[in-house]
Amino acid sequence: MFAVLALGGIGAFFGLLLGLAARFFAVDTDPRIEAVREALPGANCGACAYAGCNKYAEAVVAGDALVNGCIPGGDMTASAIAAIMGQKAGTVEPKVAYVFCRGDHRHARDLFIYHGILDCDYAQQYHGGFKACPDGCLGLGNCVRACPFEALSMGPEGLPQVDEDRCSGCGLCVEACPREIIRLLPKGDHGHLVWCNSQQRGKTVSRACEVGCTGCRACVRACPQEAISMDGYLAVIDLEKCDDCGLCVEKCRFGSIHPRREAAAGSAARPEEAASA
Amino acid sequence: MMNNLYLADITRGIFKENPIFRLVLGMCPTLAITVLVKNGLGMGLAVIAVLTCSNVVISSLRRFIPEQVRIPCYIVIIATFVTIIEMVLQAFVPALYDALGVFVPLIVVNCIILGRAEAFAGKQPVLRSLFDGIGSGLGFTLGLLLLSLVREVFGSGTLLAETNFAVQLFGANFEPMRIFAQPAGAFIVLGLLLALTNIVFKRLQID
Amino acid sequence: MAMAIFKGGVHPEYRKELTASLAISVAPLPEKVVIPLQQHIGAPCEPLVEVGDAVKTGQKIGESEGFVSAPVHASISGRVTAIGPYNHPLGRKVAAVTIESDGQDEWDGQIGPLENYVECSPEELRDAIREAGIVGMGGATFPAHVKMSPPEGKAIDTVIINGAECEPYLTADHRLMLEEPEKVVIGLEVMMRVLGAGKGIIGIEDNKPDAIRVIGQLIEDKPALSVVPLKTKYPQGAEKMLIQVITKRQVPSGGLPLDVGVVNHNTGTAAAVADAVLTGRPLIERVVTVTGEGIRRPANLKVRLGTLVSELTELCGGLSDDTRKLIVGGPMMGLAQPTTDLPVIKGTSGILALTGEEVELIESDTCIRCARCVAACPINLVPTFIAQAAEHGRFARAEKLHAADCIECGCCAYVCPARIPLTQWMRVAKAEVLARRKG
Amino acid sequence: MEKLISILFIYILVDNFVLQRFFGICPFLGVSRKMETAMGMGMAVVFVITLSTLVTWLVHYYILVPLRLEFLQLVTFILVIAGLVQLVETFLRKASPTLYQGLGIYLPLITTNCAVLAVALLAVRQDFTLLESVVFGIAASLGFWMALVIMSGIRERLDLAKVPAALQGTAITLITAGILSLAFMGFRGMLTF
Amino acid sequence: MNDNLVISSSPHIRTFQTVRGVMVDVLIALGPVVAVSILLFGYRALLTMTVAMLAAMLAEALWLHQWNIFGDGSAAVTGLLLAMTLPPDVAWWIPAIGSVTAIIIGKQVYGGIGNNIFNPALVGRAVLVVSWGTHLVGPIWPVPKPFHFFADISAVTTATPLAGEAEALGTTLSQLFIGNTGGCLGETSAMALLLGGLWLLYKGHIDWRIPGAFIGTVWLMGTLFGGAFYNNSVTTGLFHLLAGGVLLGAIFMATDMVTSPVTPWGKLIFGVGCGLITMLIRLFGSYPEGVTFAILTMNALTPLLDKFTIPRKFGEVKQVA
Repeated sequence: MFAVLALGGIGAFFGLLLGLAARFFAVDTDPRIEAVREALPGANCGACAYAGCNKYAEAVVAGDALVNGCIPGGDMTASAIAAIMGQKAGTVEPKVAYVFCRGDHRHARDLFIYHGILDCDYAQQYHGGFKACPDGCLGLGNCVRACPFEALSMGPEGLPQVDEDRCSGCGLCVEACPREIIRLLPKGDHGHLVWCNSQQRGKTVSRACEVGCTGCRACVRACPQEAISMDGYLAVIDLEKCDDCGLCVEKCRFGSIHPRREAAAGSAARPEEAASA
Repeated sequence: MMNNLYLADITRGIFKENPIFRLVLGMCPTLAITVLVKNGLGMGLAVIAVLTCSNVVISSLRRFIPEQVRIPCYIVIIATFVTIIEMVLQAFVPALYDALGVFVPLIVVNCIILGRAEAFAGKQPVLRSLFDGIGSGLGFTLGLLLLSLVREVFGSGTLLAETNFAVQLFGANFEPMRIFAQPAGAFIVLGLLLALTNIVFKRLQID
Repeated sequence: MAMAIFKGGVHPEYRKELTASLAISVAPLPEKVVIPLQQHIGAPCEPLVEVGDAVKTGQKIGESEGFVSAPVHASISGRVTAIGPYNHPLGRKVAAVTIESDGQDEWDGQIGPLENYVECSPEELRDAIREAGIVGMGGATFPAHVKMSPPEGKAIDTVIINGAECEPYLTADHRLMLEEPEKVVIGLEVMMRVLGAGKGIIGIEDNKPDAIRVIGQLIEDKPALSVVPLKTKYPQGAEKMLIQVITKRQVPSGGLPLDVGVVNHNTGTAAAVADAVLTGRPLIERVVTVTGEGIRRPANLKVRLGTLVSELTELCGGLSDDTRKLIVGGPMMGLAQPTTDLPVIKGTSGILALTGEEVELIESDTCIRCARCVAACPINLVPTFIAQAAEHGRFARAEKLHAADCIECGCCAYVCPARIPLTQWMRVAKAEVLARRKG
Repeated sequence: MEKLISILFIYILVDNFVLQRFFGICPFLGVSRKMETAMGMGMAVVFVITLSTLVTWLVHYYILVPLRLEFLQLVTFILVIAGLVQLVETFLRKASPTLYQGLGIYLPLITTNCAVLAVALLAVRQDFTLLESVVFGIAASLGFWMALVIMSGIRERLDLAKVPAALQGTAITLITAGILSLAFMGFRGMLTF
Repeated sequence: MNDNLVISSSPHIRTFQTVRGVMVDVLIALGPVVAVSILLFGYRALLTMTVAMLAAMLAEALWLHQWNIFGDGSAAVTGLLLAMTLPPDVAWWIPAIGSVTAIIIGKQVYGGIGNNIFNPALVGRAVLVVSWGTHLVGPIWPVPKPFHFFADISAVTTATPLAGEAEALGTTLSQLFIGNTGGCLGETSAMALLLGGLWLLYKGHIDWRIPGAFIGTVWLMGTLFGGAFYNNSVTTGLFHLLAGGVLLGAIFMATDMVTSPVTPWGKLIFGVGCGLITMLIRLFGSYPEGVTFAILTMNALTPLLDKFTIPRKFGEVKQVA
């Protein structure tokens, strides 16, 4: 009895103190911080690498921390926080990254041997990059390093390959590529595409690369759907008009055009060790 | 259907959200008392008891505890059960109580218990909280057993020492690798086990 | 004899014996020259001629309004056949004027010596130097007249001529000092006059005793001038090192030699200044060392600016088949080139062809923290940490480690046993840090 | 006096709270990623442990013992510590925002830091006097701080190292802590009290 | 046109130094020590060193899945250094376990060469000391039998000189210098160690700062606090230098590039710290020898030292606040 009273006394004392303190020392905060804080376990364990649940909540609201940073809270907490932050996977059309260059070691010519930091940006500073094609893939993997989902890997012939299942369409690889070779397209396997990024004249292209688009317009003339147009010296296929007839593939002397399906199949058949590397 | 839910509550604590290997919580007792399997088992059981009881009580009181003071309330509830366990241990297995030392009262601040209270028991019905408590406790115990097994076998060359089932494993001339019984060994073994479970979980595709 | 040295640095194999004893030979007049409109740090020039125009040797063909700039001149007489982008040693295409020779080498009639230059005012001399298009000929190509225009309140007391030529292989400055020492001395005296400096010092590395002797004899009766022999160590010729060694003054971080009252010029620049005042001739030729194991007959050549490198290598017997690297400049700081189809410019001190043995394509290992780069760095940086920070994109950390102070001398990468391209990382970090400061 | 110095020395080097006694492992693993955080956390822990040891000692000997309520030790201590921490935090947040940024934000982490409770309990269990308890608290928390800062330095370097994927994060931190603990074993037997 | 030309950033010439070359040089530097230890302790010394090196190289080759077990030579160095810290009559399985631990726990879990925080050989030794201390740290050593290759060295033993004043008086300084005394393989002959150290200094693989500061601190501490073993405090300082593993530690262990600071001041502080902790443990601790623990402790402090001793850059202007 006495014990209960004493305990109650101490409890009441601190409760009062805390209540008063909370009132006198109240600080205005973003209501979302409070909400996120509520969703957290409150163990203040520090496993998120922030100084306590409050700090983590602030970081989440400020956009510095990921919503699934709370290890003790697990999935439930993560989804609760995601709901507060409104980060539900929205109604946005899912997209996938494609590499618009087929000029690998076998097909594209190098101007010289580059020896130095293996980084596309920095390699490009030396005489504009070692590839004869100034728009072709350098294959030093900036995109691979930029991908947070391990969806990109460097293929055996020096071109990056996209694992479409893992690709979230975030576009980080698009930003990472100094030559703007990677583009996002709506998910799907419909249509044909010109797998080249070269804006050069035909002569320059054919000197630099066996599979580059020279802008010869053979495909434009061949397409019954009039889906192919020219963007400078580069043929561009309108996916909405393309009906996969494949006439352009036959007409292209350089083999720059392939159905999109092939890219998907290629990524599915990717050897497993590439993923773990 | 319902059974599956409860089953999930239990297995989640053991595998997917194993307190030691996945959540990395409650490290202090994990490292400190796992010299012998006996101690690990004792600590594990104590934690199961406290965790289950506190989860049940907190869950059943969850509508009555005011939001603002819930943490202090949880702590009081947990501390009460820990005190009870402490007294029970002291009364019935004094040797174990001595071996565990100050880490028995320190169960109070074991992040798992407060963590489960906040993350689960404070929001879920009583029965699910019960199973969640058992599951997390079992997961914790499992981790302790694994760690103490390694440390005892290599560090002392025995199995289940100081119990009725004690076995001397490698004969009398065996010189145990005593580092396993030292604090340094605890850190290293746990680190390696953690890496091992990381590999296993990755192979099994459990995220 | 002061044998002053600085901290750090390296001792590469000098390999100067290939050309050190070869007298400068004058290259035959080229059939064609390509004169880039930017051969200096600063604003590029605008062309003053059009395709089809006839030009005479020494005629100004490009000029810029900017102060930090230098005009360019036709180096042969003939006809302008093209104006457009052309390969440039810097690794990108730069607008250039192509002139086909008429074989006459007819000089522009307006060119004449500065009358009685000893009595000219500093301003007149400076204008003459600017008009002659003189830039730093050691490779940095900073316009000379800019260096000679100290801002108000900064008194210059010392002019230093950099005869260190610390880069391996190169002997152009060495030969120049031996064969035309009086030009170097006159150039130095002119610069001292422009700047009102009381002291002129010529620093020469002690692996060129003949140059030290020749110049020393020449200035014996000139108390304001002196020769300082320098310990042979790379990068002895780096501006900051040289000034510290000779005057014991440290150029402040981020500052210029002007801040410590010193101006520092290359030997070639001094000779060009002398030419400009003595004959009025603009900078249209320079001494280039063509050397390396890949060159069959190494030589020191006096060539017209704009001569194509391919022509020079042909003159020297051509590139051997196992040439793996072609460098414009010295091996420590020069720029590797993918082709010989590029012109000699004002800052081209050497053409170097390295063969397979010297150009190993070894992949880099992990840093073993041997700290050789720390010991080698002449400006006290920790290159391995900066490279690491840059590799992980942590440029704020790189800035804290003073990445922006790097002088890109190449010592760190030279000594690295793990073959990490440290200097390249330093450059990346420096560029990024400087860009961030601006942005 | 000698005993005080012994306590100080022993609990910093010989019986380091983190490396040899396993108290406060969770924040040690969680907050040692960056040096700045480690410094802040360390300071906060020194502050709180010193204060709480003082208060719990007083509570124990002046409230619990006279009232023969020793069995409530645990409940009381944890309440006192939790309350104290929260009080300091709210106070700091309003009173000194700068100090709060440097120190206060780490306070919530400390409630569940078992080192705090362990110091309070051990001080009473080892029959320390008030002064000894406070020194004990300071020594234990300084030891914690030291371990935390050393570890944060190592982890900043490990961030740039090529640690195998499975070992990254907690695993390598634990192994490092193990070797650190091994190194500190050299101090064993230096002093006793 | 020649498209085989190589383009890279300057500099275009480099030293012929390689990581492997550095490791081979360290092995060469250990040559005199190896020779002396075989001379003194016969086949047992050879056995211990062979087992340690083989185990280390095998462990590394297996972990890295490579066929060339010599690799970059760092594993061989680790193994040999570990063997140097073991007594000559140690059971064969001890160096084997020690080497494997050194390579796996000390090095590979951190990502291999260049990434490890602690000196691998010392991690191996520390684990061994803690696990089987009685085999390793005395209290008695076998007396060497010079020029008897097949001698059974464990027959006659003597106490380690570091155990106390009485034991220390049994050994003269010149004995310690030449190495005709009991001790671990690599600890006995100061002469051979110094020879190796000179070779490393000459090749530029070590910096004078770490060994200098280490040795200086030990000597100073020994002189000031070591008591007067030979009726003279200066010789006591020398005794502390020559006995035990100080020289081995200062020349070969503390100077391990990967685990010591890269900055000049960091190196000095590192050396002083090693010396201080060594002497603290020797004079006050329960282990007779503290070099291992001292260097490991300072290894842990290396990142901090590196961080706070970044050298003053050239031409740094004093900040006017």
